[in-house]
Amino acid sequence: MSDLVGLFPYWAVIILMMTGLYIVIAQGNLVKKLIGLGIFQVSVFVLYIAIGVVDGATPPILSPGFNSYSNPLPSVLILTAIVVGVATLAVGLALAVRIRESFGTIEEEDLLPLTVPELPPEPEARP
Amino acid sequence: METLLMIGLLAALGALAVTIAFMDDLLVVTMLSGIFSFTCCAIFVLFDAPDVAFTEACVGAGVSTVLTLAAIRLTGRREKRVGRRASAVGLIVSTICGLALVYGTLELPRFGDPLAPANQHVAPHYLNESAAEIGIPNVITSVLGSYRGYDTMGETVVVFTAALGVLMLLGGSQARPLRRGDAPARADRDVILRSIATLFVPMTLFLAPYVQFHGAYSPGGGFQAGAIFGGAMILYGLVFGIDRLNKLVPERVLKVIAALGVLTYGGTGLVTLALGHQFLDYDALSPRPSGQQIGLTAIEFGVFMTVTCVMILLFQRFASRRSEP
Amino acid sequence: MSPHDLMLTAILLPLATALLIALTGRSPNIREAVTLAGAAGLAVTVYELIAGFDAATAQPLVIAEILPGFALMLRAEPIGLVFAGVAAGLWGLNSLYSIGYMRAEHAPRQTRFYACFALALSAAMAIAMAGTLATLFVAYEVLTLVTYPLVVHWQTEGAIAGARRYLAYLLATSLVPFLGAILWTWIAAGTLDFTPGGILDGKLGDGLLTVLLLLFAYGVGKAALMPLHGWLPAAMVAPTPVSALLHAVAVVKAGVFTLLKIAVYIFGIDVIGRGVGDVLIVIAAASVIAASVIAMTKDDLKARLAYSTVAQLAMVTLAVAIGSPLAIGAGILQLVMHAWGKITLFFGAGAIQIATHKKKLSEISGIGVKLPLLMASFLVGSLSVAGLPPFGGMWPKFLLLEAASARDLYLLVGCLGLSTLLTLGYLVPIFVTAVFRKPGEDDPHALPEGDHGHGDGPLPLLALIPPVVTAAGCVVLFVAAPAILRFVAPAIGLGALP
Amino acid sequence: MIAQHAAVLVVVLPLLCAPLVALLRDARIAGAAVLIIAALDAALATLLLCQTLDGTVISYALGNWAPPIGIEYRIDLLAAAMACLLSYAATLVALFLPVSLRGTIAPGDQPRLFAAFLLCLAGLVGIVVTGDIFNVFVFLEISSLSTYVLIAMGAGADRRALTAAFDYLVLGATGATFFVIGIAFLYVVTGTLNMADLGERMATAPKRAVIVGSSFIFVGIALKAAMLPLHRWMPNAYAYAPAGIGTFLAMTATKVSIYLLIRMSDFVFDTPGEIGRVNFAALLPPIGLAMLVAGSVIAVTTKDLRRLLAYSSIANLGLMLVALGLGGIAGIAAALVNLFNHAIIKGGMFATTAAVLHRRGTTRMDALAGLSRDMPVAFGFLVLGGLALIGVPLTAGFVSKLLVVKLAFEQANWLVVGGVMLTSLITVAYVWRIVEAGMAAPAKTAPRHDLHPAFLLPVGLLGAATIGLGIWSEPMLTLAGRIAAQMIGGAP
Amino acid sequence: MTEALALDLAQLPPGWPLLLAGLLAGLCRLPIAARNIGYLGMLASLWLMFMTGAPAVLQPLDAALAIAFHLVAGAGLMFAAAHEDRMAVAAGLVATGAACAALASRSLGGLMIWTEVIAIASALIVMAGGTPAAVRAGLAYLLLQVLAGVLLLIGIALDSNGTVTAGAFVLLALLIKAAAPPVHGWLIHAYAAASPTGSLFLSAFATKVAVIALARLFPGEPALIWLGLFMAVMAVIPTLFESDWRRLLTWAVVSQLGVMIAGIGLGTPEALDGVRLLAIGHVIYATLLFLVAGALEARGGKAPAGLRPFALLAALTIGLPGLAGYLGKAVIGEALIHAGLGWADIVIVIVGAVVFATAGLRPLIEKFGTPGDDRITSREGAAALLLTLAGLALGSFGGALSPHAEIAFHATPLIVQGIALAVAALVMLTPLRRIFRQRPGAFAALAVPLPSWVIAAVDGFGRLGALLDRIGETAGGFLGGGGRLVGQAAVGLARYVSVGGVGDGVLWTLTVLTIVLIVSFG
Repeated sequence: MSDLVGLFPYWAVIILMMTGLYIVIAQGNLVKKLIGLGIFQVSVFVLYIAIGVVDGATPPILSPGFNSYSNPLPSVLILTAIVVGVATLAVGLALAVRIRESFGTIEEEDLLPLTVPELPPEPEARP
Repeated sequence: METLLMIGLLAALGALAVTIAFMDDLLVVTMLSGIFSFTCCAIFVLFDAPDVAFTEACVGAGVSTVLTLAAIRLTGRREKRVGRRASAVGLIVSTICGLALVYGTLELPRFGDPLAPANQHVAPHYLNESAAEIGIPNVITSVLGSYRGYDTMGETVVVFTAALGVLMLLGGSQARPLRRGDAPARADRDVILRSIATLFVPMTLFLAPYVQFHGAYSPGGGFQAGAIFGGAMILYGLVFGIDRLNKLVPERVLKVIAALGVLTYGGTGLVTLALGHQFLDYDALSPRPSGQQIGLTAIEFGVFMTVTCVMILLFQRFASRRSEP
Repeated sequence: MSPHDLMLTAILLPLATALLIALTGRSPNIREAVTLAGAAGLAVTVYELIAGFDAATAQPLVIAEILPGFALMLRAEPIGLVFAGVAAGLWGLNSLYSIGYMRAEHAPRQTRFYACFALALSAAMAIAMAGTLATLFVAYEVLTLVTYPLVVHWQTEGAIAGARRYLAYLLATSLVPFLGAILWTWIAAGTLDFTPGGILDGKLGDGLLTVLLLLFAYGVGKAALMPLHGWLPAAMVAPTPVSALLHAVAVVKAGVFTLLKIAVYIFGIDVIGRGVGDVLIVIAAASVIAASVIAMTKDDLKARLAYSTVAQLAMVTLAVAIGSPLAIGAGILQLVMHAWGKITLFFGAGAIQIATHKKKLSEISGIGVKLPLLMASFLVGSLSVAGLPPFGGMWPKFLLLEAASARDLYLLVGCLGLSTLLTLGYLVPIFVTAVFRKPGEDDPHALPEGDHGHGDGPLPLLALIPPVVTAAGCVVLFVAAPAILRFVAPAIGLGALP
Repeated sequence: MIAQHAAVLVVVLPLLCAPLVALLRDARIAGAAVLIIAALDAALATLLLCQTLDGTVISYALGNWAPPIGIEYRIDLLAAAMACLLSYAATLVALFLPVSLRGTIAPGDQPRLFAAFLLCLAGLVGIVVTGDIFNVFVFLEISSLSTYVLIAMGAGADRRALTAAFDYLVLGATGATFFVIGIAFLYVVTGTLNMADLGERMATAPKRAVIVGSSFIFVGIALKAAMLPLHRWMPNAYAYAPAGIGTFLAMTATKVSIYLLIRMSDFVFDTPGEIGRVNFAALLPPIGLAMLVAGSVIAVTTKDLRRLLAYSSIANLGLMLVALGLGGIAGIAAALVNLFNHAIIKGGMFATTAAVLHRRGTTRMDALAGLSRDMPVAFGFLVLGGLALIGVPLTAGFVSKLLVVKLAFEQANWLVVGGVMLTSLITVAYVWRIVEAGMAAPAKTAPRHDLHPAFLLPVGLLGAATIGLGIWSEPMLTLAGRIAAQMIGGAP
Repeated sequence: MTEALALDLAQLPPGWPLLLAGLLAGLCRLPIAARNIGYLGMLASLWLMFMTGAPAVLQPLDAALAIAFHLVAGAGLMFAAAHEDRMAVAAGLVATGAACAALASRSLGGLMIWTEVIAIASALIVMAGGTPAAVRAGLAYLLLQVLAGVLLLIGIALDSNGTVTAGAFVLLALLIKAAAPPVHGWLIHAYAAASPTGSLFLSAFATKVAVIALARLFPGEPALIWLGLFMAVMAVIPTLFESDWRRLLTWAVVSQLGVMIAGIGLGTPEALDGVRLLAIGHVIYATLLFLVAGALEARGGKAPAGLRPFALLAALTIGLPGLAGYLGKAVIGEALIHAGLGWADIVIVIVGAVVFATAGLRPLIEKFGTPGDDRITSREGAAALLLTLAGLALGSFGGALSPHAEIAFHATPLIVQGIALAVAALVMLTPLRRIFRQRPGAFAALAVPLPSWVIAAVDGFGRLGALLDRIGETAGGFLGGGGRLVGQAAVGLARYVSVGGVGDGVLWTLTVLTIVLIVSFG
């Protein structure tokens, strides 16, 4: 029983990870893939934070009354990771918009025939 | 009680993820991902990581949902029904991988076990020494700003790169700006929104500097403050129209301030170099504890400037782009 | 000049000539003068090298160390000098002939032609002077690449296809079997330097040595051993002076020269003689007969000469495989004699093409009357290649017979006899058809006597002198052969002449 | 002062100059600025190389916090050499980047593109120089993000650049996240993020977590290094990026991942030739040979010169992995020689292709007709590069191929020997496609002006290096030998 | 042996001026100039050989034979008609020079070299005949001679390694060159196809050098006697039925060679001297006969006026004592009798008589019956006169050349000869001759091997070559096809791994991760 509770967060993280990746693999829409990617990254954040938790400890803000604090390092790393995640999402969405405008679709099946390497290069339609 | 709450929240997360996988209306999916982020904030609070929860709320939930919405406006709401809905192979492979990972985690130290190596090696130094070395109660901010200050600089640059990227992709010669009157502020209909906004925006604008400068003592810091300030501006843009926002904070200014933010951060480092110390060693500014605090405030301010401007810039680029028929 | 300077000049002079040719591309006459001057200079340098050569003082000259143990090192030794002498000697003549030929054919891109020629010679010199198998391989590759532009000169569809096949064969054989064999030797023997008496004795079992020898034999694509000879007929798309260069002066000779050096300085002659070379003897002998026999069926003159070259080269491989000092001596002589004999034939074929624009054997009946001197030299060339006494070609065949009988290989003796007859069978008919048959006698689409199409261009003098000189050379070589043998004897451990 | 802080300046200089360049309005000044910054960076890198040449390891504590606590820059000979490679590549590309962008990118966007270019450089150098494993992730993100954007800027010439960028973004993000997960698993069982510290504590860590962590890290790096099944992004990225950027990526992008493989196996996991249970000797030669064959085979059938060169890069990458797989000091040395030589050769060819693109507007194979007549110098350098790819003696390619094959021979690994040699035949096939395309008679007589002068210096330098290193390969061999000895000699 | 082969330029072989003259004659356009160079060369050669007082390189008999060669060359030069003989004259001179050198050669190697030169020169003479038959005959001649040369070369190579079979090879080679029965056909066709002047040159040295070589190397081989006799008898039969004078003469030459070989077979010094004498005599009268036949043929078969006496004289020299032909046969006959083979001598005498009748008398009657309209040219007359004088000189002074010439002439051979000559003359002069019906090309079948066979044998290999070529192509095609197949499969596989959307990319990544995990755990 303690195993289940002790490791439940990790398993939950793994489930989230696999769902996130599944969305990226299975769904055709590019924006949907980005969201799947977002989920996959958030699951990593939960994993890191789960590692840093200490039973019965307060957040690592030094205050007189307390002496056992949770591990600050994972939080710092995740602060960076969250912003990186958003940055990637922003650039991804911008690309999706541009793809929509030049190819007229953001569905993977429709895009494949248009991006076959054998086609001659076709510059983007000027606005 | 706490474990029950944890299991409940994690289960909620799982459920949300699965529903997102099978919904096809992108608008609904975006909302669900917003909710998904908020549940994460709850979990982070539960896991004694308030700073992270704070950032996840502002940046994770706030900004990315807004950006996704702005993008969907341009790329269309409906996901095509037909097509490889469920990739059988993907399902099988991910389940197998999941099982393998579960098998892999069996030997991990148990959740919350104080004796786990992670908590034994470097973390105690931060908890015990930071008071003497840096002298601010919020250990996360001290680790973020000073011990691993270089990472944070790198991360600010990442934010700046994102802005740069979006500017190049949607700005400059690809701008396709909205002509006058494309998105009129519909003064008649959303009077409720406008009144709340007039109340709400100034409040948040005040909250931002508090979070920024109080970061040393309570959860908060440059990222969170920047996100809040940016959020407020975005709210203003949403409610009172993009043109008003563009006029209030023109793109040229934003670009300069964003660049300045990164330069302030880097500049502090170069200053410490000039004073003969290692890069980003704030003790160069003044003797031990106070030098660190000065350094921290400086870099936090740099981060604040960059994050704010980048958030607003991103929203502006997406919002003020004319959508194709 | 010390031997080292001579060696360096021998390699750098053609390079300089190539550069100068490229520079003076604008005015053809100066360019031609440069080529001839270069050729003359090279001939003198090589002559000095040969004259001044003394085995004791020949020290190696290391230029660069590509990999530890894989160095660019030059060292003069008799077999190399003989090959250098042949190449240098014939370059002048070949250039003279090219001038006549290319101008008669109004060929485009002549500057590139002459420059590549000079580069090819520089590579040939480097091969001749190589002190280690490494340098030899490097120069061998450079030669392949430098001769590619020559083969693809006309840049028509057929030329590009032929050149592609040429390059495919040569690069494939050198990159896989040859490099593999070199590496195997390098690892087995620890060094790649050419040391008299060989470096592989005792390092590998005889079985493995046989496999290594076969790897070398087929690795050196330029020796055109059957069934990997396809590139030689394919290279016939090139202009005739290039075919002359390929088949007589540089490329094929480099191939068989490499085999000779490998046999003498890597394996050691007696190691091969101990039975390691027997498989190769069978292959080489079969190759001689097969190539000669196929040559008979070829109607196109140059294709026939190409297959003749395959046969004659297989004879040198045979000499290597027999593995006795006498046989190696025969191989070296064959290298020299075949160079002079075959170049005469190619000059002849080229001249026929210039004068009568005819390429096929069936078309050239009766043209001898107008080109008596050319056909005379063609006859001399043919008989020398066939190996009839008054001409140099006889020596290698005789020594080979002697070596074969010394090792009681009577079947081989029969083969060699048969090959002489077969060579006559496919070379003399050319002379006979040209001189003794009436025009249009058995040429199905021959034109009546009166108009010969647009008439035959007069054979430019420049295209006539070289064949005659090389034909005379064949006769002179008949007398000079023992001298060459004596010059080479110490290096190959040939005691008293037979 | 500079010498002492060179370690951090080499990253910080381009990092902080990027925002400044982004703010510039005039494209020409921005181009010049990038060149100066890249050159300075190269100087700093060379300085680092000189300092570490005799084997000393520079340890630079950021923020003056001792290693396991703060972030530490550890620069040994490998890191310095890689930094040099990256900065030299950037300088050479910066030489002709402004000219090659003139046609396709609007002048207004160019300063920002240069800024992204600098960030990419800073990111890559950051990865190479750092001694902290999470720092590697941060700088990996910086370089990847800027690379996605740079590739997308190729949309001006060919709209498929956008989908190429998007594919690379999704795959890159997945790869980076795998890397982070790997770090998490390692952190859980060791508690530290400093590489040297990790190396020491790894042995005592519980086996299974290390395995999971190592697998994640290996797959993350493999994706970035475009190993065979995960190489989809590379050909499109190289082919559709603007020509100058393609050149820079070809010379650096996947090389950094190979660096990471070496760094992880020898330093972090402190088990040379193995990351956790991922044994190089068993895994890399087969993958390498598969890449060698697949890359060469598709290269023979591609229609566009840049895609051909991209697939050829995959093949050469395979060769590097094979060398790495052979293991030992000689193996790593051979891999490094391959790495540097290939960067030079492929850089030269991509630069020449950029020049051809600049003049003719397209690099399709059938549009190359008449190249030998109209642009003889460019055609000459292309052929030189091709010969180096085949491994013809007197070129750098020969040295690198010979090292690998000789090592395989000594280890009697016949599969590798046969594989490498036979694929060099396929290489001959696709190189000669270029030559024959160039020699075909042109449909219409294109204007006869050769390389734009801006391309002459980089193409010339790289061509000279291709031949120079082919003949006097001694400096390269000693450098690689020393690095390998230092790596295998074990972490300090 | 290599020294032997090596021609050191210090002391040139005896016939070198002729060689030089031949080469020069070939080059210059005008026939007259060619002839003058020829004369000059001939005289220079004679001068150098005998007059310079240098130690005699040749024994007396060989020297005489050399002189005979020079005389024939001279006759040939005089007889050579207009332009088309230029090739024949040049080649003839070269051949003569080579023959003299061959005689002087001390070693087997030297002999082999010069016989090859003769072979090449003679082949050119034959081909100069101009008709397709001449070309074929010439080519066949060359191939057979080269075959002989090769066998000789092999013999020398084996000999230097002391193997027993060496002698056999050398003997076989020389027999081919001496037109021994199984392979005598080349002589028939060559002489017949050559131009008149050509046949003149050919008759002199083509076979004689081989006979002399046989004499030096294989005296006393019993088999040769039988071979010689068979050859003599077999060759005479066709002469009875042959109408074409020149073909008839070639059969006569073969039979006389038979006699010589028989003499060699005997091997006693006396026999060998007889062989040499017969060789010299045969050179002279055969050339005279060919000259007469040639002159006749040149005028389309109608004999010119002045030719008749020479024709008669030529016929007489075949058998009449005191003339060139008789002396040699007599000495051989003596040697045979001394060796107890009296009957062989009789056979030789009878053969001589038959030859006298068919080669001498019959043509005289048939061809010289109706005198032609024009006279023989002065140069033809001079040539014929030169040869007849030579014949007379040999006949009378021949004895001085060899000690065996005069001693003990047995009566019986003389009587037998008288009877035989009478019978032969009787048959030929009277209508009886119609018994032997004459037709051109009689017994052609006997002249084996035909040129077409020889050429066909060599071209047969051509068919083998065509077969090999086809095999090469099919194998190449097959390999090429296989290669393409493998190439397509590889491209297909590689493309499958490389093409596809982002989803597939991530899928591959996940699969690799799973595999690595499972493998690591395993």
